[in-house]
Amino acid sequence: MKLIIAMIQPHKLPDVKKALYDAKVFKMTVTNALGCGQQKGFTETYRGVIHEVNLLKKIRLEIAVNEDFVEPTIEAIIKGAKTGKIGDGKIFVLDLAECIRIRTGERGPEAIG
Amino acid sequence: MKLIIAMIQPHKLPDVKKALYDAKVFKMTVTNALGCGQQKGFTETYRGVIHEVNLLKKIRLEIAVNEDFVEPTIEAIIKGAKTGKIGDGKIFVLDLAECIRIRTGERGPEAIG
Amino acid sequence: MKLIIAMIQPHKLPDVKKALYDAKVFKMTVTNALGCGQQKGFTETYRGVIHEVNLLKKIRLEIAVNEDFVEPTIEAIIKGAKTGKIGDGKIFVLDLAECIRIRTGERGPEAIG
Amino acid sequence: MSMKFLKPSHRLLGVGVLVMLLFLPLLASADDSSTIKINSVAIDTVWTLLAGVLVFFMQAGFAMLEAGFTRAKNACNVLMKNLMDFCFGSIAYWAIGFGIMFGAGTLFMGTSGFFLKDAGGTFASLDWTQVPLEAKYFFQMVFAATAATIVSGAMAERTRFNAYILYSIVISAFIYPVVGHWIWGGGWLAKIGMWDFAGSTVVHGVGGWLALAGAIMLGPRVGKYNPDGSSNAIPGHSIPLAALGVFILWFGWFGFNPGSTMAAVPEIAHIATTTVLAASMGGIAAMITAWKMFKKPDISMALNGVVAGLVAITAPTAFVSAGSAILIGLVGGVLVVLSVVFFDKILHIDDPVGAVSAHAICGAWGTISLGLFAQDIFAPGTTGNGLFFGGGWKLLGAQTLGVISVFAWSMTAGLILFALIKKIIGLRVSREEELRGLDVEEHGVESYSGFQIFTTQ
Amino acid sequence: MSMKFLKPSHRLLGVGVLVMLLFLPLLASADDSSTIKINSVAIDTVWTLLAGVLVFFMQAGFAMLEAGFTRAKNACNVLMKNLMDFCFGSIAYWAIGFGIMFGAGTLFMGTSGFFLKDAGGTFASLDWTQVPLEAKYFFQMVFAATAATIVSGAMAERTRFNAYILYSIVISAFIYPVVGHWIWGGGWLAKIGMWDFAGSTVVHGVGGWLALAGAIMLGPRVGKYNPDGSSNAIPGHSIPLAALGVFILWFGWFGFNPGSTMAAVPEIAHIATTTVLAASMGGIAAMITAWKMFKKPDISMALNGVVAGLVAITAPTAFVSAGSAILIGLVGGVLVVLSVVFFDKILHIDDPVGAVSAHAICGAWGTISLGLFAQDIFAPGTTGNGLFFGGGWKLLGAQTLGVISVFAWSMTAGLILFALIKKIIGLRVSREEELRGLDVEEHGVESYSGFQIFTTQ
Amino acid sequence: MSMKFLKPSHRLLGVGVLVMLLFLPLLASADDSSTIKINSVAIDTVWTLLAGVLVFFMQAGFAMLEAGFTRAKNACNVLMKNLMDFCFGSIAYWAIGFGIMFGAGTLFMGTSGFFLKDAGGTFASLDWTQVPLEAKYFFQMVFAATAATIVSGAMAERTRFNAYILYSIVISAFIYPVVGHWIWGGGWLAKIGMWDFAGSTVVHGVGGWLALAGAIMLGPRVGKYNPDGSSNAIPGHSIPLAALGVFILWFGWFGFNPGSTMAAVPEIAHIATTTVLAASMGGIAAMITAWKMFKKPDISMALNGVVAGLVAITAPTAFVSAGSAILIGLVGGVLVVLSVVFFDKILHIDDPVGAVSAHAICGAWGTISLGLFAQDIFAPGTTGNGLFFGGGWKLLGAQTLGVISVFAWSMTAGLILFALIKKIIGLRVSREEELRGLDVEEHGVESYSGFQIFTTQ
Ligand SMILES: Nc1ncnc2c1ncn2[C@@H]1O[C@H](COP(=O)(O)OP(=O)(O)O)[C@@H](O)[C@H]1O
Ligand SMILES: Nc1ncnc2c1ncn2[C@@H]1O[C@H](COP(=O)(O)OP(=O)(O)O)[C@@H](O)[C@H]1O
Ligand SMILES: Nc1ncnc2c1ncn2[C@@H]1O[C@H](COP(=O)(O)OP(=O)(O)O)[C@@H](O)[C@H]1O
Repeated sequence: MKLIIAMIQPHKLPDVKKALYDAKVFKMTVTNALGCGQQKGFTETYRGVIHEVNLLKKIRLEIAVNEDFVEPTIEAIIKGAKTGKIGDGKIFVLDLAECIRIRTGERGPEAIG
Repeated sequence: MKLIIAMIQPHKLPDVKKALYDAKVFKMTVTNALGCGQQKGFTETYRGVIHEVNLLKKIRLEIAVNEDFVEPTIEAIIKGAKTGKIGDGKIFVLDLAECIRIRTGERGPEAIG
Repeated sequence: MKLIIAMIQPHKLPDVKKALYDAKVFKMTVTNALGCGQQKGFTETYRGVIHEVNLLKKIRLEIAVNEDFVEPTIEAIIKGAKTGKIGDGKIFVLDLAECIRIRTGERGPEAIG
Repeated sequence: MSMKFLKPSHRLLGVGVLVMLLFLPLLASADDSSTIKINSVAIDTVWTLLAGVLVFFMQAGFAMLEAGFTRAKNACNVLMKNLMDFCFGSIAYWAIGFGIMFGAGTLFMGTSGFFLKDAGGTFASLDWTQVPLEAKYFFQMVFAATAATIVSGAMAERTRFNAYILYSIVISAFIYPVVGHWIWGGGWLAKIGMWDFAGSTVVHGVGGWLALAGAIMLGPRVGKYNPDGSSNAIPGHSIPLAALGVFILWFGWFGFNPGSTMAAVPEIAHIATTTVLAASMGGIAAMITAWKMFKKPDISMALNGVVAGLVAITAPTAFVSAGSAILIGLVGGVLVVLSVVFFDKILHIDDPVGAVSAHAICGAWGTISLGLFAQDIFAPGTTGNGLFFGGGWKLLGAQTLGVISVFAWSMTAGLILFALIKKIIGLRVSREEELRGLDVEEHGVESYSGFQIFTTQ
Repeated sequence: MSMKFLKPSHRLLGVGVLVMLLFLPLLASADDSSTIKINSVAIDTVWTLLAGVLVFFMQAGFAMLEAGFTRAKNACNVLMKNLMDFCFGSIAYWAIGFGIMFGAGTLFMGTSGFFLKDAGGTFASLDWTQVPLEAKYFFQMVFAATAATIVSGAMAERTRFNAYILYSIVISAFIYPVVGHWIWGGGWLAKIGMWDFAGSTVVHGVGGWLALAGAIMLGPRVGKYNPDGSSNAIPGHSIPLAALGVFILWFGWFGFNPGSTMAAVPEIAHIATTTVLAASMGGIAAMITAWKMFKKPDISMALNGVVAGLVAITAPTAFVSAGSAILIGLVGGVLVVLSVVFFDKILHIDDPVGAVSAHAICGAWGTISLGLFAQDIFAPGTTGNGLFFGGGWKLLGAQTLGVISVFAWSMTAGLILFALIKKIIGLRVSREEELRGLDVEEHGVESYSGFQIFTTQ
Repeated sequence: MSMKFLKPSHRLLGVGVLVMLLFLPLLASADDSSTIKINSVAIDTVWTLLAGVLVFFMQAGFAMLEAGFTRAKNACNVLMKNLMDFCFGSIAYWAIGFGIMFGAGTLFMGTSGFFLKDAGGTFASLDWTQVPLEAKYFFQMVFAATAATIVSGAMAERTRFNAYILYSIVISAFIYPVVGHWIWGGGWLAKIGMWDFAGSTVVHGVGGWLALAGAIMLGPRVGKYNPDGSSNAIPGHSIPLAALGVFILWFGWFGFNPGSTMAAVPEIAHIATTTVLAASMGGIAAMITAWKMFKKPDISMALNGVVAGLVAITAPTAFVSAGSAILIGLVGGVLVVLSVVFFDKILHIDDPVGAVSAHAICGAWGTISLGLFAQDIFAPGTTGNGLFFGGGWKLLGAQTLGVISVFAWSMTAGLILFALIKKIIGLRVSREEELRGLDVEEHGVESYSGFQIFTTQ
């Protein structure tokens, strides 16, 4: 089992969700984040001061999947999030030692989906 | 050492916290998240349009523990969060390679608690 | 590759960011969190009731780095966040199995920076 | 627009006569006298209506104050209650309440004048002002709505919406007007010489005691009290909204107190002055009390203190000196802090916004203070002097009797009403609904869509 | 301050004379008559200005309502539009609009009186009120600004800022004043006996139909409609702001309707009464309709219902009984809910705040209701009786013709104007800008800096 | 209520006489004359009080504007300061300030009339208006509070709460009233022919210069300036609150300017007109200037521009034409943007809300513009013509001298006062407290409990 963490552009979430659904990945957890990357950030001018916003708003996805879903999930995220421009985001993959469904107490691969 | 990540219903946090305290787990980090799972989501009607909210509000707990605390922690979370209904949540367990207490620079199992 | 997660005091973020920059760590993801630790929390009095706030506002940093950056990153965080007082925070290090840059599809160590 | 109304003066005189009249004053004097009278009525009507409009705006003040002092997950609900109690109240008071309050009837209540039907002399109790009947209705209606809306704050975050609607109608149509009749409609309390200029007791007392009855019947919010009896703070979600609410209330109060003359008399300047001084001192006193007691100058207490000062000065505003007003406000400000702590920590009655303390307790204080501080010179031939100015115990006695009777009536009526509602449709939402929040459960909306809010308390 | 203005009465009489006059009334009568007249003008001026100030404040109401009902990422943009349409509008209406509306000219439009230049008799169409010309301008200008600002809500979240500025100027300077001239400036609709007391059609109709034209030309927001034709909810980001907005609008409406007398006549009490009753019933009716249709009492519909009731009663407010007002508000409240659903689900016209339903549809209803419910007794010699009170079809016909003509004019003018703007500078932001939000893209700011907001919709 | 006050007219005449008088005008004329006078006073009193109430509401406007333009972690603190400076100020001005400002005394300050004690002729400087003394107090008190509250914005996010309370009392009780005496209380500036109709200098100048003194003494917020001298933006946390604040201020300004007649004269219509036009043009000019300079139409600058236009027109509002008002507003709007940039980037004085630019700089411009644009026809026998209308340099000289003297006085008094406070109780919170936010540190509360807010700046 793997835990996939992806940072994407906020306005790409609808597309990523759609791509994941098409890949039969229905479960995920979404958090708000601020990201520092290669992307320069837009500049706000507030009261005449140029305001270089270098912590940009990002969406952080967390998706636990079984091994055979790892690549489809990564591809789906790329499909939904990629524009080819700086700021598209990153995907991190971690080993997941255990997964438990609270409702039933099931453990392991069955608990994921 | 393990890093336990749990997604629970927001209104179960008080109960989970209590169960963790009873299990002598006092430290944790809590974040806001939106979750997609089996739970259908409540429907809002806003201005006559049924609004299927499929990203539901969740609480995300992160708890770093030593090996002998893993099972008690999982059990405490289940105890506090379980209602038997869809939406109760998930627990993920990751291996934790290192842990450092910033204040003292301590590392490893001593730094966790 | 490692994924470094650090919980720090919100008002230390500027200092930590600076220390990380000095250590040539430019990329990171920042989230808001609430933390329970040894720190007691300030007390608010709201309408005459002492209000022990035991979930304190924290900043959660996530930094994916290659092996040779692990120690410099940890040191930079400590440098920026440490005051010696309870509440300074924690650093967790996880193994990172894979990293993908969405824009280019690059994988592994090259994708991190 | 489009030549809709000629001034009555034009109508009476005709334009030709008007021109003549500028040159032939002696001949035109009969018309002059009419016009003078018309002018006088016009000023009074403009004053009464604009004051009423200011009082209307207090609805927004209460809505913001109560929303700000409760949690984000219940904000829509409390706003909706504030909106709807006015909507139902204004119609109920038009149909029934105004007749009960000012219509001819018994010493206990009016029994005529429903739907503003004036069969000649029906509203003799309001003959002292020359404004049109509908101006009287308008001004009195916004007062009734104020009394009704006070209750929502104390019952916030756990009351069922349909139950709330029901009781707010009964309050505007019946419970409040009965008290109004006793004191302002020529009823028995007026007869024994009780005075309440703008409603410390009539409006705030009734609203506040009903709020107490409601809070008792409901019980505290989930998580408010610990098993060991200690009390938890449940902070409001937006102090800026609450502060805006108090500024709006204060603004509206300059209609509430001075407008209660329902006539553009010079005394309105004195009333505005005592009003502002008492409110200011109330805010200061509450802040300092809180600072002493809790080590920090608590803004929510300072805001309550301003309201406390305003409520307290409402009864005596026209009858006391500026100096007395400051004292009255000071006591109100101290009282509200002590009272909030008392109800919360000692009695364990959960009143999220402090409505009982600000309105009932300080309303009682204000009504009684009139018996202490009144001075004949400010409105000769009305209250006479209070205890501190040599008037003896008589006035104070009447005031106290008034406070007690209104307390008894409101509590009794309130407890019966809430008990009935509890029996028939249920008063309180379920624990689950309460934890999730009334916005989603009762109205299917979120107050702050898209915002990240911890809704764990 | 600093002895700036003596009262005209002092000027005329001199202080010495004034004192004398208290003792020698007969001799002083000529002066008395002048002073009476001065007093009368003073009351009317104070009333008209203060009512205008209340109407001005409705700008804040619209700004809060529209900001609250849209997403956080577009809040600054909609606020900025509300602010700027007033800024440009007040100047454009001063320079051009007022002349077109009330200046002497043809039955179609005024052609004189620009920059408030009065060449004597230029503004004869406003001679029925005795207040100074600039008081007339002030009161009419805030009305023009209301018509202009209604449009911003329907076009929110996707319109380019410079395009918005441009069309708001044209509306205030030309499109609105032409209709105003027809009905209030002695134009052809006034001549055929159409009545619109405070502007259900003149203000809300024009604003509402232009909003419809704009929403059609723009098309729906990204993500509003699914490929299968079903519609998504895009919830507003702050219901408390929206609720505050409606309370402010309601507050301001007590200047809008009663103030339209532009004279302190006793009828203002009746107007205030019908206004409040219709608004309350509108809120109740909309809430109950929504409750029946969607199973929950939707606050956004209740808020729209209050506005609907207010818009509907605006035309007939002075001419109908309190009971009729309640009925008119009731129909308005039901109508607004059905209309919102109809435009959204059937016609797929995306109107984020429901401006078309509340202003155009309920404005039309209100104007027509005058032809049904008007009663001669309330303003003798004006409307006469409507259909339901034995007045026959004549008035109803004139009202209906008025509604249709204004619809035709506003839609035509609006569609042409928006088409031109689309061609020349572009009407809508890009999809990318829309997704990121207009605050960052058009203004380079965030509305809620530091807050965590999901901006994914 | 309950027959509290009979109209003076009734009192004088008695109801029987009143009826008679309709038939026997000639005999009743003596009474008529009294009633005419009573009506006249009544209109003036209603106008003055309601205008004062509008000005009072500006407190809410300042509170919202300042809260919106600062960070969430300091919102309660700035609200609390706005609330408390009014509470203390209204009492201090009653006890001391009003006497210093309008009491008989020297050319420098009044030395009598404390606690509103009128020993006959004490307040001769205000005899030009016939409203009751307490109406004068009420109207002047809300002005004093405005001057005091301006300061809080410039000193926001870093000033100790108790220090703030202290200096706000001194401002209301002494620093402001002295200037008021010079210009409105018959002091030396009035004597040399300086005019300031509603307080561009008296109120906004004093407030603005004190704000400057405070900002200088405090130094910039942590993180405002980089080591290389460049400046960081510290965006406000809620632009909707700030926008609401400006709408409220604008609304209140229609009491501020027209109300300064303290009499219901027809000129109030002209004053309202110049006020609205200057404000609108100020907003437009600031937006366009910002658009040119920073590429985007910045909403915070547009909001400041409206305030700038209002501040600028405050002095000349009654003395200039509508066209001149537009020019005055335009210059104000440009000036405020340049001034904000100048103070921030060149002088490195950190003024979070732009108070110095909007109030001091535009106040100075407005006062001087009166010397340029005044025209005798608008208020014959007062200012005479300004430079541009053939009046020569005299008026301009007096105006300029006024601006300079008030600058010198306010800066000197301010710097001394703040230095003293710094010495005795400390002016600024610690770096740590500033980073954590004043809400938690000074008041022990959060403004937005439950909301996720990044508090890292
Ligand atoms: N090494 C990293 N550690 C943590 N988060 C990262 C890292 N690299 C990128 N991110 C996250 O991904 C987001 C997108 O980064 P981006 O600038 O698109 O990266 P790249 O330029 O490598 O494509 C960043 O804003 C940040 O939130
Ligand atoms: N595979 C997963 N990956 C990431 N998060 C998940 C996953 N499964 C569940 N979650 C999180 O847990 C929450 C609870 O899911 P729930 O619907 O209760 O799951 P289940 O039906 O399996 O009990 C979800 O809202 C989501 O936040
Ligand atoms: N074992 C843990 N698991 C998860 N989060 C932790 C843990 N220990 C500490 N934290 C996080 O780190 C923050 C700082 O904790 P702190 O009280 O400074 O720890 P310590 O006392 O060990 O230095 C906490 O508020 C919490 O967010």
